[in-house]
Amino acid sequence: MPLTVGLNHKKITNESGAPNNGHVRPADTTNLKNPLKTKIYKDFPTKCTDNDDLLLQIENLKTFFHTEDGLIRGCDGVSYSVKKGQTLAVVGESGSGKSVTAMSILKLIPDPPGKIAGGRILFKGNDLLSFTPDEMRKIRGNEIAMIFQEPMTSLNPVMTAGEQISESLILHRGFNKKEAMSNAVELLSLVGIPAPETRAGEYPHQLSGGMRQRVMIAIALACRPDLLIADEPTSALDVTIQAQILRLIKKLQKQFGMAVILITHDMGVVAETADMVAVMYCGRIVEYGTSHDIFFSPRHPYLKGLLRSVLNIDNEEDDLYIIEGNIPDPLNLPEGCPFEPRCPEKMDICTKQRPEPFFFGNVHYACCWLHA
Amino acid sequence: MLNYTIRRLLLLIPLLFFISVMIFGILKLTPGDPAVVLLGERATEEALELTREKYALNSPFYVQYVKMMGNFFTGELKSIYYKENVIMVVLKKMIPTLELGLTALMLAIAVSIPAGIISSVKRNSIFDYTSMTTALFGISIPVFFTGILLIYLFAVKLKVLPASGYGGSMFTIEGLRHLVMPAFVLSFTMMASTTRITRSSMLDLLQEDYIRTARAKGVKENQVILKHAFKNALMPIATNVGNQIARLFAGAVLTETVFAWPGVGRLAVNAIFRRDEPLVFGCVLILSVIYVVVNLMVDLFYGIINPRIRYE
Amino acid sequence: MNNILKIKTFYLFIISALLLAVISPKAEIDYISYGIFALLTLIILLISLAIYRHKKINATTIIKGTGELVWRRLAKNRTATASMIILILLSFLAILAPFITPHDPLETDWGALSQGISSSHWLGTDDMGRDIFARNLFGIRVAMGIGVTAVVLNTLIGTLLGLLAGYYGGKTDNVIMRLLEIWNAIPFILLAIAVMAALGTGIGKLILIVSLSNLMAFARIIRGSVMTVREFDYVAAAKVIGIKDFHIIIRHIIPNCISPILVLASLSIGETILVIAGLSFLGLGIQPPMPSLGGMLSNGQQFLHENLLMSIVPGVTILLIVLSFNLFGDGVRDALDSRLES
Amino acid sequence: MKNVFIVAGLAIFLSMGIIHHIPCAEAKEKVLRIGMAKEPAKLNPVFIPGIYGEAVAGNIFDTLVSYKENASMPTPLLASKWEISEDGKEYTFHLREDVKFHNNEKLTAKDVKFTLEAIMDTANASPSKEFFEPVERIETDGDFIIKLHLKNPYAPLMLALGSHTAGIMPADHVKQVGMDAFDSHPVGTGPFIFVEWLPDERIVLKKNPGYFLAEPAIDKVIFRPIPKPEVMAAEIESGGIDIAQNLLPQDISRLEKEGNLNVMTIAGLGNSYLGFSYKKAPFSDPRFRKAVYHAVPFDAAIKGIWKGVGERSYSWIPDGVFPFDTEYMKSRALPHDKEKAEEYFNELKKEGILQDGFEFSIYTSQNPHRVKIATVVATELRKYGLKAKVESLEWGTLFPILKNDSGCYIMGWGSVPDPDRWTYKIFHSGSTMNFSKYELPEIDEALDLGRSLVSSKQRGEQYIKVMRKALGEDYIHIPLVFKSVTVVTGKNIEGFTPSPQDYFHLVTEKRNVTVN
Repeated sequence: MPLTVGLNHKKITNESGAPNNGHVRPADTTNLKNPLKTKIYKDFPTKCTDNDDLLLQIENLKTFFHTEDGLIRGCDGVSYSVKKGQTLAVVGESGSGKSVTAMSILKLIPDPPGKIAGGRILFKGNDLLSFTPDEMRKIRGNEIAMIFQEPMTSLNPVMTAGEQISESLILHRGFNKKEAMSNAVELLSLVGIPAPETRAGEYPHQLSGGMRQRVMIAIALACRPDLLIADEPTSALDVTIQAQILRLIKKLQKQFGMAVILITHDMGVVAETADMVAVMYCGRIVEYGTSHDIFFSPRHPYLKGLLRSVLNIDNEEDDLYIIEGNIPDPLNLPEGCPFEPRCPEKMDICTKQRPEPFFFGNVHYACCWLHA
Repeated sequence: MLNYTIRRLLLLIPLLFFISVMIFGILKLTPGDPAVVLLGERATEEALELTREKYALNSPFYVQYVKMMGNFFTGELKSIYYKENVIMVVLKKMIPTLELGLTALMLAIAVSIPAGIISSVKRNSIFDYTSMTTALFGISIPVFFTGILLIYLFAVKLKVLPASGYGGSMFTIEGLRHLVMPAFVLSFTMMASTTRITRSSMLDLLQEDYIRTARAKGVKENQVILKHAFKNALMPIATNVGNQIARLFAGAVLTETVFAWPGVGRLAVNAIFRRDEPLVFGCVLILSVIYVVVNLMVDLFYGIINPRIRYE
Repeated sequence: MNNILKIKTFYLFIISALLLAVISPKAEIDYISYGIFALLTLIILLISLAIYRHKKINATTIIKGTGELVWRRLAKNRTATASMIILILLSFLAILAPFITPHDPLETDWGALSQGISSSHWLGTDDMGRDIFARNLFGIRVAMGIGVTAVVLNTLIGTLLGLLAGYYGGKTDNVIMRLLEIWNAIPFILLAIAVMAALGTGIGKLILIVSLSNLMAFARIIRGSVMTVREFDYVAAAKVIGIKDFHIIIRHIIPNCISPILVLASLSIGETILVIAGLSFLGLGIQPPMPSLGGMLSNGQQFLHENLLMSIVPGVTILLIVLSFNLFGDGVRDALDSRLES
Repeated sequence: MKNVFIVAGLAIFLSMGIIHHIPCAEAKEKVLRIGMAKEPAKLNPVFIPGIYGEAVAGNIFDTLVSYKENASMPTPLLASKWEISEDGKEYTFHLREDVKFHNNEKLTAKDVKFTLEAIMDTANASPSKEFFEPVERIETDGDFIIKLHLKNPYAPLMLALGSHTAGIMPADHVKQVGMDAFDSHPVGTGPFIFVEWLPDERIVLKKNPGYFLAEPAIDKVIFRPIPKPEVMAAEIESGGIDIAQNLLPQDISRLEKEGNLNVMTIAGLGNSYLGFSYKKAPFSDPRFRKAVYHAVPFDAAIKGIWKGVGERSYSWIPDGVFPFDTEYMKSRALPHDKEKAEEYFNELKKEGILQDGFEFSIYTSQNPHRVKIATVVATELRKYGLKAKVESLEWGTLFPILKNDSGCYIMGWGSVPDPDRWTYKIFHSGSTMNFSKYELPEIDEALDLGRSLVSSKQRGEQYIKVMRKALGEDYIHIPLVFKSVTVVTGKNIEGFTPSPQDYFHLVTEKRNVTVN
């Protein structure tokens, strides 16, 4: 776990969260009734209310991989939504399915072996899953953009930075080469790259890691997308550059009123940027809520474990807390709660049945029998 | 880029010196007497002596070498058999060689690169399996066996194509009819290995991250494959084509023998058998120069397509 | 005792032992081949015992040695195993040739010229009444024997040059690579012909010249991997504690370059056999009366009308040998090159 | 980026097309295309070393006398008549006066004198110099009479003057242009005029309308060298050529059966033989040579290899050519007898002349038939513990090996129907072509007599003596086969018949080959 940057000095706004009508809960409720605390919505509202500021809504998304050794459930019934200009952080260890979900949104899952088996992805009210490849292409890079983790390999080594940026402009905005190039130079200066004219003519191998990530961002923002999916944008960079990139994303988000889905395994990054947070484990969301809920009233043992294992300067404990064991084999997930084998507070029910979400307030929920 | 080329061309001179010394050494080892070739069965002893004098065949080793190199560059090195300046003889044979070689090269590239790309994109499809098995056969079957089979099929049985020989420039129907089979046979091996290389390098590249970035940008699929993946695949393909050209020379000799094609390869082979030392010397030297120059062109082609390699 | 039967090579041993017994009465036909085959059977036995002992010792540990991992991946690849079986079959045929065919490959029978397939001559006879099947078997023996020896020599020389160039770098590297460049610049087949014409033909010279054919390919790849390995810390560490270069190369450098060497060697066997066949097609290499596949093919070209078998049989045999070596080579490359999964 | 690569490729293509001349369109003219087994090395008669040069030169040059129609009787050509003195030392020729060279110079006696002296001049190193050895002096008497004075009578002189290597050259033109340049652009008086020579591709001749015998019926003749016999067969079948020579026996029998081409065969003068060294052990021991004779089934093997194209030969002198002695020589041939061979070999091994596992090579040229017979000999001898290897070499390598006593070799000669031509140089100890180093005084003496005597009956006795001693007793050679000459022509060729020396006679006093 990278050392976080001063967890507590960022003021967490105690947003009570916007009215969450129309908020959608996972559908496959189990039969066991939940007597005590929270209401369970049995089924989905048939017609999703077209709340104007609700940009993206994922409902019970299932993406499976048919490999030789068997079926891997990369993303097993995930639901979350993002409003305009809002930042949703998706957190979890590697292999928890956070990237798979993101890639499914843009339907970039390699067809053999992966397949989107179920659920819906509503973007501005229409379901992307029903889109034809051509329609999808109009969305990609134009309305939803994505940046990746490895700046070293994410840029085409034989094309100059300027060319790679102007490519999507030419594609979506119909610019001619010259217009696109001048626009690209503008974008490069927008993302804070010094001497953009020369940089535009240079090849990726001539740029530093941080600069390449900025070029990636310039490419993504070329067509002013409404949603930016950032798949661990800073993990491969060293800490100082990391902060600059996050601040850049924040600034551009404000400037263009863009929603951001930030995928990371670094709680420090989440603390700094996220409005809403979804914690994923083995292809499912185990806890979802505002960043304030997550950091100040974590409910799920896994989240608690994550928070405790984050190094904290003013935390006196000398030895580092680690979550025992490792992620179960995706080929044969345990019957009950996937976290059960590593859960310090596990009960016997956890081994038999999969927990379903229990709500604390109307936004914050956690899937754990502790709160049944 | 320019001074790199000049430096590489300058390197050619020591290279040529070494090659010529090596060839000359081998030739001198050869038993047999070129003078005899000239005079034939009824040559008398002093007649042979006279001819040896004329071609300085029995003066010391290095004198002959210097004389030969001198004559070669001033163009007076005459082939004993063809009684003509060596460079001219080779140039006359150059046209059929180029026609055969370039057609085979173009045919191979035109077929193998698309085949490689399609079979890498449609992996494990029927197209992929058929092209890969044919490619495997292509690199396993001896050039001359395919030649003999084709001659039997098209010339002997169906009598559609001429069995062998050179029918004049390829821009005449007769010339083309003669060129079809040898060009196909020669290009078949090269086609096979280039397809395999294209497919495997494309497979590697399609896993790369920037392909995913391109798709995320909404680039059309065939653009992703051609513009992004294939442009990067050009380098391993160029390497393969580079050393295929070396095999083109060797393969050409065999193909030329099967189809009695009057190319430079066969000229060199006959020259060696005929003990025509000046011609052997000229042929091998010119072929080596061509080979080195072609390799230089492939390296320069690298420079163009691969920005990472900046020739200082 | 029972799990020894699980090892495949043990079955191979049983088969070859059986063959050995079956042909022992006819042993006096050709003592040398019989002797070689007996030796081969012994080697197979030793290998299977070694595997058996190896399996017994680390039956418990789950961690598999890289060798075993590679072997397992190779065994999983169906085409590679098929090619291995064909190769084993061909080499058995080659070694036991004198015992399989009733005919001597050189024996001319003027009564039976260019006959088709018959009970006495399984693949017919050629233009001098010699049994094509017998000549083909001896042709395989020559082709594979020379092919493999030439490749082994080629690998050794190429690797040595690559090691020296890669490890010492600087001047030696420059000198070796420049010389190789010159050697590579001369079109190989002309060089082979010139040398053959100069020194005269014969198997020894054929092996010599073919084993010097693509040194450049070997040297360049080995040099590359040696250079990368040389940069690793543990090599620097070894140097620091004063281990002599020679040991470093043997213990550290070579084991890490084994896979590129193996891949290139197995891939180049096919090509070498084609080159040998090409040379004998041009009339160099193996001289009559010794049978050679290339020679049979070039002779067959004169009898396309009369007796197609004379061309088809040697051609298909060369194709089969080279195809199996190439398949085997691909299998080895895929097994060793873990990144490129099937 | 990719299109730059394609454009460059196309540019090379097109440029090649332009610089390569587009061949002149063949108007509806009569063209005869002849396939030749080997390309002539030289066309200048003084330099011609082999039969292929002679075959082409025969149509460009004329000789004093002609053997074209009758291989053993000279008929008038450039010389309308000639007289030979009683002592056989003086020959006078009367030239025709209406003959012009292709460059319109008139043919006169000085051209004949110049040509013959050029052949005899050591500076030109002419291969046929030895056939004019006995000529002492040549004098011309006016423009159209030429006299040859000989040191001693020499019967085969007429043959030498009739051979195409004595084609008459235009003296002034040659002096002006030089011998070598003349070789690449010959000018003669013959029925066809030289046009061009593309090495390894073709030699083109066009008709000489003013030819004194008759205007040739064909407009153009193209000689195409096709070294591989199976390719020659495919070319004649597919109509690529009109006349084909030296085909493989199996192709000849097939074409004969198919019947859509004319297949003509006549007895040949070319003899192949297996020679042994007379000096080098163990070949020098007659028992070794007899053992080899017994060991190999020559009759069956020759029939199997040459099939219908040649019959077994028992002496150097072909059947039907004087002196007729074939019956006796046939009786001296040794039958295939394994025991006898074993017996001889064991004797030699006992006496230590021959070691067991003795390794040696049988040297031969690259003629496929000779390689096969050598393989048969090598295979058979392996049964007696001798390790023989066949070395088939290009002529340039083979000749020096044969010259310094190769031990065991296969060679062959074909030439004019006079016994002297290929007995003197094979058996005479002085001759460079005596590869067996056969040296017997009485043989040399008989051969010299054969040359100097005039009456063919007396000459015949000498040659019979030589043959019986060398082949019948010493078995220095094992004669193998007289290869018959087979020529295949298209049905549209009229008036062409093959010549025993593989020449192509197109226009003579009796014939004028046409293509319809």
